[in-house]
Amino acid sequence: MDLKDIVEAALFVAQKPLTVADLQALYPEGEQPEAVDVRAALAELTEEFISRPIELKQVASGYRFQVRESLSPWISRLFEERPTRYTKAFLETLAIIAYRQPVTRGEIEEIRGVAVSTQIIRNLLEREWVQVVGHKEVPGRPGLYATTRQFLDYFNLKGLDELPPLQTFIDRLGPVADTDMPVPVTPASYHEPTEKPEKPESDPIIPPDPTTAGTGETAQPD
Amino acid sequence: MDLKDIVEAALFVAQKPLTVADLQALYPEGEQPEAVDVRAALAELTEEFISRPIELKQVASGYRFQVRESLSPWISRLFEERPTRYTKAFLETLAIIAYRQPVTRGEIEEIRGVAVSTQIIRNLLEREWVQVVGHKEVPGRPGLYATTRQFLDYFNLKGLDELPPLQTFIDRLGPVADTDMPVPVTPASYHEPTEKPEKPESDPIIPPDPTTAGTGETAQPD
Amino acid sequence: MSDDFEMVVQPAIAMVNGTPFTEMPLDLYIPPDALEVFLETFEGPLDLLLYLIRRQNLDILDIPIAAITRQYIDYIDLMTEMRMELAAEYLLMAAILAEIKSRMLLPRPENAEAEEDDPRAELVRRLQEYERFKKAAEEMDKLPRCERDIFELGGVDTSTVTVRKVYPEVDLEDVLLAFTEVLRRAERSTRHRIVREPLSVRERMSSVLARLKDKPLLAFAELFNRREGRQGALVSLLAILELCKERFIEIIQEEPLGELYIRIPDAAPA
Repeated sequence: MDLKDIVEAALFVAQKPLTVADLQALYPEGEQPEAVDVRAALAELTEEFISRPIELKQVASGYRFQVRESLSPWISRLFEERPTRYTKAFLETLAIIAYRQPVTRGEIEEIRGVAVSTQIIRNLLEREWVQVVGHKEVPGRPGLYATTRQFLDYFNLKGLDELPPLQTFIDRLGPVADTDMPVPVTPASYHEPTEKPEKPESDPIIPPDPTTAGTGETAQPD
Repeated sequence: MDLKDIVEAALFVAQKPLTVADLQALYPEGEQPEAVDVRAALAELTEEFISRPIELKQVASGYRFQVRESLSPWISRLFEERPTRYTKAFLETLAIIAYRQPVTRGEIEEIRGVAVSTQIIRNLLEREWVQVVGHKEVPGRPGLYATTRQFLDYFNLKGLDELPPLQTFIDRLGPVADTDMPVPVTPASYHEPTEKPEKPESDPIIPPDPTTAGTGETAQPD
Repeated sequence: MSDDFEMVVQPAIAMVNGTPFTEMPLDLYIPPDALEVFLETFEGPLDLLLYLIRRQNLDILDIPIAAITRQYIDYIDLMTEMRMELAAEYLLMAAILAEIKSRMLLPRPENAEAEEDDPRAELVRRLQEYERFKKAAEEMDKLPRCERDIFELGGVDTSTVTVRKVYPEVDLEDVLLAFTEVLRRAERSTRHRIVREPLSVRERMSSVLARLKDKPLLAFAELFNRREGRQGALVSLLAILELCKERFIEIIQEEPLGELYIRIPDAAPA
């Protein structure tokens, strides 16, 4: 049986993304194909489906077939329920965890200026978009939240570096904005290797100040 | 957007077979394609997938994609669960049924001194090592469990009498058998030599019997 | 300065006491009736301040702090019936603004270092930080996502696939060890009666019962197999007697000297 056919069938059947290792494991031990051959089959399949309404896509936790975005107006009619709309509070909390992870609830509240409801945290944990990756060694040992592969899969991303870059638009406060905001680091350790989100091309808040430019001074806000 | 593409995507996404009417309903009212066109699209798709590992099939309740049967050996591995080890409770229950059959659940519980979970009984029945051979004519008519031919086959026994006789165990218990576990005599013919589960370093409650001494009946340190 | 970040304001935000509430307030003063609406519209005091900065060109460095603070304090009574927790955060913001104002009024030494002590700097930093994530959340909401823009496959049927169930491997030795353990426990607790019957009898008991499942009435003679010889006959007889004793079966004879049958007893004796 052709490796490509087996890979194709498995990806169609699995209800979740499959890794190269998952695909190798379709064969009995001792007969498993090389990873490089599985990758070649995946590349070939991607090519073969290029003109079809479904595409082979690599997301954070592996490869999956998915319907092309352009078909969503029709396909969404298959489902009675409207897709969930997330509240601003939910999305802001998620965004802070995604860009600033690992982060405590207190730190999220500090940034948002309001309390984060327990319900939001619970929803994020239940959806498995967010997990507790450790505890901060401060009194109370608050949990440190980070995003998961499922989060990336849901948003069709391979890694955190595919998130839109952080940017800011406050400009008229320039004269007082004398401390350079550090560009948040998005630690890659919880996911596939990723890089930092790109720093916005021109960070308009920061006035070109000859005294601080080039010093690389980054004030850690917490 | 091409009707065929929409039909294809919908069939891949839907969790059940779709009828021609279902497929027409993907379009807003007034824009729905004719049934004959949907059928033509389905025919075309069937053709296009003819050489792929999945096929478009018409079943009683509509159309659906399904995996070709020939791929079953590989695809089935996606669904296999990794076997876990059986618990001690499971093995004890099995042993009691083997030696004391036909036996009711209540009797097993009496011998073990603890309740027997329904899950264990279910697993034994599912594995077809145990069957219900009748019911005890007492209130509740409890099922009488006995081992099966499959049980004997699995352990490579011709009959139950090839199991070590009960007497062996009783003798090994000895009068003061309340500290260490005796090593049961397990004639090598019943099984491949394998690692034994850990046992106490110093076990021999069994008085050194000159007739068996030196015949391999030595406590092996693991 | 760009307008691309303008907040979307619906024609009527809410009805307050029957009057459409169409305009966001022009300053930090919030009409008491609209307070609840406000608390729900904005994600907090930082969000509100950002809005005012954008919308009203409000110079946060020159807010009429005294008036605002007075208005906020007036809310305290009203807020007890509302979401006190959230309202408290707005009050805190008012306090921060008041503090900034008061510090701004103090004379400041005219040297460069003092710039870092600008009381507004911290607030501005927080506003910038918040805005980054507010914007990021909006961007994230626009990302194509499952269930809305992209759909995972759910429809490929697998009924043709037969799943082989994988069972754990067991050593006979483990079963025997388990049995020893059972016996040891039984010995230790009560003087449990351990019957020393040959296993072949127990096995035969099982098989007799199994046969009765298929055929409810068995002739006594059917239970003996000539080929098993004497030994076999004895095992069968012992099995039948044991089954009878334990009331698993009953032996019946329809007429004197007639053929013996065994069957499952009709009903459970009380």
